[in-house]
Amino acid sequence: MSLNTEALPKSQEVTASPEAAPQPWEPRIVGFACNWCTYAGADLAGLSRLQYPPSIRLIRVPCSGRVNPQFVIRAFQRGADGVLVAGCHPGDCHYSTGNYFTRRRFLLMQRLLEYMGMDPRRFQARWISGSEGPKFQQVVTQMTEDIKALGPNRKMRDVE
Amino acid sequence: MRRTGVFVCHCGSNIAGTVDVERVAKEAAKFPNVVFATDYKYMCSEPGQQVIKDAIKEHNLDRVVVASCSPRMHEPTFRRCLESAGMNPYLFEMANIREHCSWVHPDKEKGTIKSIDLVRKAAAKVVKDEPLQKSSIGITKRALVIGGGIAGIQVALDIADAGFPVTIVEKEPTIGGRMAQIDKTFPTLDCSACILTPKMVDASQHPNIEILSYSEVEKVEGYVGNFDITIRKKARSVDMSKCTGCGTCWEKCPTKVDSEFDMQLGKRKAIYTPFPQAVPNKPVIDRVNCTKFRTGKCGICQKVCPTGAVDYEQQDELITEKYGAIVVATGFNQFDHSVYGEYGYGKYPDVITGLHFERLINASGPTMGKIKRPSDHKIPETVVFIKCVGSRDEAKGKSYCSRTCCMYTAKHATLVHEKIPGSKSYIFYMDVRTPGKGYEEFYKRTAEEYEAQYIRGRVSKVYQKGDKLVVRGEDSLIGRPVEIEADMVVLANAMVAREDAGDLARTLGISYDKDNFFTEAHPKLRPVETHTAGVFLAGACQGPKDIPDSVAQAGAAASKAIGLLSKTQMESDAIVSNVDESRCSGCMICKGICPYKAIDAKLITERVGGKMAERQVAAVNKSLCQGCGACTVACRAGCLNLLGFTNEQILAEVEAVCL
Amino acid sequence: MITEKMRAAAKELLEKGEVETVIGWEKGTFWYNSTPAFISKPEQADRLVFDEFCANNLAKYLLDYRNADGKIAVFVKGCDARAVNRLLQDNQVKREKVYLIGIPCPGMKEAPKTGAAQDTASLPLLAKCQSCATPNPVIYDQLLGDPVPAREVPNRFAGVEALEAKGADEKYERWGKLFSECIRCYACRNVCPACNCRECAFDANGLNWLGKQNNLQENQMFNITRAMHVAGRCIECGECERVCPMGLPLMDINRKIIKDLNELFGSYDAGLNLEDRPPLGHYKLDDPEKFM
Amino acid sequence: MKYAYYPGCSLHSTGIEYDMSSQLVAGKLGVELKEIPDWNCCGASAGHTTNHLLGLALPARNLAIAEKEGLDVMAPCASCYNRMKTSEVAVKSSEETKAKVAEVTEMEYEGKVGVKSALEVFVKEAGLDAIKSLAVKNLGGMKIAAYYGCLLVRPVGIGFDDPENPMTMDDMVTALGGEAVDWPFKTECCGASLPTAREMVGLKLVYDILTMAQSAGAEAIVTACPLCFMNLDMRQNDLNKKVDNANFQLPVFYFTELMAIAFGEKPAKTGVRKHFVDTSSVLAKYNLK
Repeated sequence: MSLNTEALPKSQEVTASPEAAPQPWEPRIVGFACNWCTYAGADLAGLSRLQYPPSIRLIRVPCSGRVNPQFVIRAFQRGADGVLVAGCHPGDCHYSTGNYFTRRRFLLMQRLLEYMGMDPRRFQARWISGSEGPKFQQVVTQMTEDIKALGPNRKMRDVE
Repeated sequence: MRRTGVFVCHCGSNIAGTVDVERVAKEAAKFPNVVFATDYKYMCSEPGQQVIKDAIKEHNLDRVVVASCSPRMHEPTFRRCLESAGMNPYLFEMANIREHCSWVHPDKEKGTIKSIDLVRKAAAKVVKDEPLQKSSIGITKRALVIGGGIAGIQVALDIADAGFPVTIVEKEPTIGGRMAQIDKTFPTLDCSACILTPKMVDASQHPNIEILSYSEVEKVEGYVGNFDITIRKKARSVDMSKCTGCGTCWEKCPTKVDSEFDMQLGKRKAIYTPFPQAVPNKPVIDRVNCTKFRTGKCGICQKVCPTGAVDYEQQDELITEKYGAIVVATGFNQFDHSVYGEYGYGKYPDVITGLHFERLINASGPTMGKIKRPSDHKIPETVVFIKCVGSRDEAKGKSYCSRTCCMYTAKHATLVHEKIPGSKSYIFYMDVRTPGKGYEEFYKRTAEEYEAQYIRGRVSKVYQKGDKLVVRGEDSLIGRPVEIEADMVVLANAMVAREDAGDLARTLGISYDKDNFFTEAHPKLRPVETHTAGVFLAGACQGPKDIPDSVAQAGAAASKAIGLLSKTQMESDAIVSNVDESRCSGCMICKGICPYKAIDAKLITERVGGKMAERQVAAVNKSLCQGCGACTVACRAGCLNLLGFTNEQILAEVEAVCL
Repeated sequence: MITEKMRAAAKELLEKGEVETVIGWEKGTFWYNSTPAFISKPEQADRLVFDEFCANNLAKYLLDYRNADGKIAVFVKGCDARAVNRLLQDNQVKREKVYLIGIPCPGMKEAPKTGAAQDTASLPLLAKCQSCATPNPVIYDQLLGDPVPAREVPNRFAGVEALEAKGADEKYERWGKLFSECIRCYACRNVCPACNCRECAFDANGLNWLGKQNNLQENQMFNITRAMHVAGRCIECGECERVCPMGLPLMDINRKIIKDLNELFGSYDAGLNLEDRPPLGHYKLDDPEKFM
Repeated sequence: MKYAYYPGCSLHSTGIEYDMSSQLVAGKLGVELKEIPDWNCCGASAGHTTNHLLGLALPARNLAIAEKEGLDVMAPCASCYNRMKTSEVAVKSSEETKAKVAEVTEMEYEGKVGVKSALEVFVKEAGLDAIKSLAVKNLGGMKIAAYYGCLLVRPVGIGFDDPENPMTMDDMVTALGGEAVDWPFKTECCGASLPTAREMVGLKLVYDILTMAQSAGAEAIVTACPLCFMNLDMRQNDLNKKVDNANFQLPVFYFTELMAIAFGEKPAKTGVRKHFVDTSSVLAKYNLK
């Protein structure tokens, strides 16, 4: 069955907790993180208490090679302001070769999205290893700032 | 409609300090398919797990979400908890609201909103979870060792001692490998043959070891636990069952050929064993050089053989056997220094390599252990050693360090000093690297007690002047050119992969690096495994290694193989790729992408238009699949899916976090 | 000339029973269209023609004969031959089940604006033929006529380069306008030799990859995904663009991908041979490293 | 075949024999040589050691002039060749360098034309068959040591022959009926730049080369570099005076001189009479007068 989006409470509604002041707009970044490197890197950022903007929502996949370009388009369609695909550095892939395919697919995808008129800063791919907690922090912070400057994404988006 | 239960963990104050966990639980209860939501101080604790188990019973839950720490931490814990409550453990998802939220977002309001999102994501995914099962396969309790050098022999002995049958396939007529060619071993200077030959004999007499010498692996099919391996037994022209190894044939054989074992410095016969202690000690006929095979005349060996073992008609024989594990121990070759114009392109007979030198100092070698120049058999007084020939030279050779040359060069210089009174050794080096037990001390002794003169610098030219070889180089420590008139120059050639390593890697389905050395599964944590399950590595085929390291790695590879063979059944993970055969068009793009060779084509039969038709589809071998999911993206039709991370599950997560 | 050779070849193959069906072209309703013809009897061979209007890529029809007992003969121009290679590399047809009759292609003409009889020589070449670099079949069992000389081909990426130079919003607006015109008839997919899945991901039940609404966003999803699915596999026959009833410049997307693949991973022309594998099916250790 | 001809300073002065004989050989082989108009110093010896960019720009200007005419350059002098090749490779491999060089020279050099040494043009490109067919005289087994010097086939990777054991001149000698001796000092340093500043160091290098050539049995040395030539030819007398027991009388030739003579030119026209060490006796021995 497909997700009934109508029935779900929207996060904007949830935010309206009685005592809280209305929150300013925060970018929404969907991150695809491979289990072995980037997800572990994000865990390390947590263990090291490295603060970064609460803009990113990580989706755990076994390998960055598991990320289908269509997932990225779907994220933009459904309202993401930015999408990050991140995995192990070349040569470090837990499955030895997965990220080499990621590299090819998303180098191509990045160029195609730009050709379609998407700002390239909204779609990023990064190598973040399990020991690179600070890098994870820095990538999310930077991307959030970039997207804040760009404003909410209206392109390819079907929910207002 | 699913019945999902959501359990939000406080983790003491780790989460609850910066996330309003009660509100998260309250909001989660409103999500579709969620029938129960609660929060608890420590979900992973015994009582915490009990909360889950009770709720499963009480609310008849069929899906569970725990919002707590990283799944890399406690996913196995909670899966076990579900299992003990009678649920399939895969009907479970975690929301990581600690590492990815409470610890990094100090703003409680924002952290709470993000936590709610992460729980929504997990709840959206969990309704699409399907019960998954682990699968298991049987194992053939038998190992194949490719290569019969010291590494291969050690692997075979270890596995055989553990009680499993082992076959050694060796392409040369005897086992022993490079170590058999070596004279003495560093840093103890004990005789190589004295420690190797007993092991060779042990191997040949071990009831669990079968030695197939003069044989090569032709084809490998199957997968871990169940390899079908075709071995080519090359025609020896000698019937092994009749031959007693008496030696009459090679005594009488009139044809002399340069001996490969002696690095072309000595002679062997056309029917020969490479060296006297060969195992098996039964000869082969070198058909390329044998007069009988070349001209049809001769046949002396057949006439003199007392048992009638010589068989000119013998053909190669192909046998196919089943094995559960494979250990590759094919060793190394010496770098071919003929690319070095500065050392004379390999045209000066008295510029020799380390292995040549080993044969020259070996008491059973071509000179009976006397160091003599190949050109005129004079005993050299001045010997120059040049290290890093092909190693650490990206322009002409290999980028890596060969690891053994510093030590064997020190050994050679020591032996020159011992064997030739009044002699002098000079050693040109870039660095001296001695990381091994007793190695630095040995090097020091060579330089100090054995008076080898170490010159830090590269050699720019070696040329013949009269009957001397002039070695010109730079002493970079004093910054001046040096010229030495030497009688002999010994090059410490790099250790390189066997020239056919790439072919063997393709046969086995394992990977190899830019230098053709086989690649281990992980450089630190899985150094003897390959990416192909059930195939292990030992010795210098994986990278330059000395004898102690090769033997250590052999032991490690053997223990991995023993670990595999001692199981009756092998369990494989449930997170594997799955093919929807009804939709698969059999294009097989997925096959090339799988790093584990887990995908293969198979034919299925189906009824089309009233008749039966065959059709090719992709089939995933669940015991080989490691669940990376790279294939699923390559599949345009979306008929390959990764169980546990299906397209539908990930899309549901995307939708849930984008709301 | 070629027409006569075609008929003779088809007749011989059918008479000898070497093939059970021949796929070629025949005259359609008007003088300016030639449509695919499927003949299975020698006497039908005289229906076959080869003229300036045989634009249809016939290779894809081979998929309809996957389960045929005998061999199928098909006439192939340069682009059809590359399409056959596409199908062979994708394991969709077996080489021994097809008989390929190559025809060097002088380039196909556009249909006239009005139906009035006119000199075909004055008609312009089809867009897909103007940039064609392989007019001669690259795979065949038998070749009719002499190979035609390679045409002077203008920079086929000129259009792509012009678009790349535009600003982000301008690009988005342009594509947005075009994609909102898309009626999602899937003609581009159906005609495409690289779209040879048994069941398209967009048709499958339960995959939920594409909404059924015909709106800009779903049309974007469809068009981008279609382009990514043929990435590195597109043989540039231009059929998608030719058959699009809304006249969308689909080759501008396909060529963009080809251009990028060439720049990123080395020059590759799909369908020229069976050995070189599509660039997204493998990798090199030293691929460009833009990610950090 | 047509080349822009870059004589450089040597071929118009100390290396005039090389110029004379090159013109003769070019004529015989049908190679048209058009001297680069308004050519400037190649920057060898001093230019490139003072400033890297200057070292690239000086030869680039000459290449730019040749490029305007669409001609590749032939530079017989090994030093000129080496500098021009370095500039050519630098410009071809970096847009940045190209732009900098263009700024300095105020001329566009795109890297469309390149430089070749005379050895490359007359032997490699013309081919040994053409050389054999043009030869009317035979070197008659004269034992010759081919000496290439340090610059001609270096740096590694961009030269036209093996940097450690070049064979182009040896092949030429063999084709003309001479015997190219196998010797190890083909690419040794001749010390051309040293005798003025540190005489004994420079002389030792020349001494070593001459001794090695003699011990390999050579009756003459053949070279393709005006500096090597001058050094080997002119210093013999000096050595004989300053070194005990030295008595060198080893004729040195430009390879073009031997080619021209074999092609039937009068030795005097090729320039061999201008050498310091007498060449007539060895030529007479092999009937090449």
